[in-house]
Amino acid sequence: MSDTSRIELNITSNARSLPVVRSAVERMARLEGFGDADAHALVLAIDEALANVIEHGYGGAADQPIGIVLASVRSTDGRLGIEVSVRDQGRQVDPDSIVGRDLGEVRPGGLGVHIIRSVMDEVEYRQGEGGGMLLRMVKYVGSGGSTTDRPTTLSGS
Amino acid sequence: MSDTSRIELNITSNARSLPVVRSAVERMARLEGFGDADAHALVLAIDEALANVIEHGYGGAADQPIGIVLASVRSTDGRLGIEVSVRDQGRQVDPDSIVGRDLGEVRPGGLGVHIIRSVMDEVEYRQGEGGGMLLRMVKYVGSGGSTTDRPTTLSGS
Amino acid sequence: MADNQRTNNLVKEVRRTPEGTVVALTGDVDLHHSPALHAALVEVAGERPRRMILNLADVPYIDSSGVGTFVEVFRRVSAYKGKMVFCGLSSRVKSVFEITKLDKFFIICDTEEQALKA
Amino acid sequence: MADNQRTNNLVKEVRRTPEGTVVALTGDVDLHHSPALHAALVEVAGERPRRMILNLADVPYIDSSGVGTFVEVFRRVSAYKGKMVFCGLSSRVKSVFEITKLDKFFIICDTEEQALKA
Ligand SMILES: Nc1ncnc2c1ncn2[C@@H]1O[C@H](COP(=O)(O)OP(=O)(O)O)[C@@H](O)[C@H]1O
Ligand SMILES: Nc1ncnc2c1ncn2[C@@H]1O[C@H](COP(=O)(O)OP(=O)(O)O)[C@@H](O)[C@H]1O
Repeated sequence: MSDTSRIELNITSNARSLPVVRSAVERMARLEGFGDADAHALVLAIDEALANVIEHGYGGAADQPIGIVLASVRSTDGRLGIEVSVRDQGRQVDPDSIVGRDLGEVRPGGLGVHIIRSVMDEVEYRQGEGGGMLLRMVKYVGSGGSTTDRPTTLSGS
Repeated sequence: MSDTSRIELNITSNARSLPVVRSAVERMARLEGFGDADAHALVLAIDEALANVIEHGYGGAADQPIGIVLASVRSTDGRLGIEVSVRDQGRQVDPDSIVGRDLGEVRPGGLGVHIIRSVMDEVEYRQGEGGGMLLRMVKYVGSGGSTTDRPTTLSGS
Repeated sequence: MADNQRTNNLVKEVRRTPEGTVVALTGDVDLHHSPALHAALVEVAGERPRRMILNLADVPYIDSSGVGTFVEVFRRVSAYKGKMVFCGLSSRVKSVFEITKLDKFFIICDTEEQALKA
Repeated sequence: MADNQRTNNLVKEVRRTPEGTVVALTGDVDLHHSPALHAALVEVAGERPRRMILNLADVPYIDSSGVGTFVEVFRRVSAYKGKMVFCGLSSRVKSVFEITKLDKFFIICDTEEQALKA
């Protein structure tokens, strides 16, 4: 599977759409050559990103647009990867304010961003040009991964 | 799952994208309450429609746009269903020329349209306004279905 | 009604034993289902079982809203000195516990039998 | 190379016996894979086995390009008076044979053992 592929999904900000996106992402990851751990990690990160758009970008409103683009890419050292962009028209926030938290204490909240930053190789939040937020992230095959224990780059929130 | 949902997928006319669409469609069908036979039939019909766009609409070119919209609907008698539209920017043909064929003889070809018309409850081809073809089709839960033997409405080609 | 339906879809079984209450879940524990899951688990926690055992053998997927729900319920169960024990995690679900470092806080067993003695 | 890879991915095993040649396929037989499948089956048909047995036990999905491929190969096999026999169809795959009415033309068995005697 060497030629590149690109798929765009446009959903509304309804949590009911998430399983459909997960299925599409998982299948694409498999076709691109991702193994179990990498495919699961990618699916999880995208799901968390969408949940955050629904909850924080749109305050729970279920009928707002979210655009997801999945594209196969290659790392500079030749590894296969998938680049994901998630675009919303919701609340604009300072990208630097989107941080996970230290996990020294057991409490809910702040886990989504922690997960995204833990499993993805590149994560970049930006304000969208026509409003809303734009999240761009990349995962490469056999990198990072869900069970590694590398130090996170998060500041506590 | 009573509220309606809507998902849009934009792919290029590359057969490699088909499994991703199939996975998304199957998951959505399940969430909408489709059983095995109905979900399989819907997936098959959409896959055939996309294959036809790739082969006939675009003559095999792999980089052209195809838009797929999936929306939950209800029949007049209250059954759940999924409406699908498939839009391309390819060759425009007379909608009446898109027919399957009688299956009295074993030969390849002409099976895709036969399948689509057999398993879907509504099938309508139109020329798109900005060019290309537009296929609109609907499948309801527990109707038609892949193993029924109802007479087809096809004229031989 | 809609909520009830979601709960019923998610909680496959609640079984009360002297060692604790086993709650068997089914389906994806995601943003869509976590609110109903929270309500169901708070109800069980209200009965103050010695152990609250969550059997995830039939849970293919979980996200941060799911583990967040578990954390919140864990605080309630800990408050009355109960134990919260997990079993039946697939490697996929386990990895989410690991990424969020909750595998360090929760008791995780392979089987329900082990969980009832944990 | 790309084609070879696709063939290898799709054809799991080719086993020649006196009763016929068993070709075990794996993966989705769709528009993407049918050309490679056609090439592989034409090669086997060229050896003129008494029976060409297609084991689809590991084929989760098939579309009209797949059944069209089988039809085309069937004509070749019939031309030298060989038999083409299918086995291991899931109900999903079987339903595609039914919709296209090919279940009436092809010999379909449950198991490979039955197919070798069909
Ligand atoms: N798409 C987004 N739009 C606006 N704010 C966001 C977005 N995603 C995350 N955030 C901010 O980052 C914080 C951390 O998010 P997260 O780690 O998912 O935890 P939680 O959702 O439990 O608060 C959120 O509380 C929110 O303030
Ligand atoms: N999207 C499309 N655009 C243009 N022509 C089409 C399209 N879909 C189907 N057709 C026409 O309908 C015929 C029957 O299609 P089908 O039943 O899928 O069989 P096959 O693809 O094997 O020819 C095609 O040969 C083609 O002429």
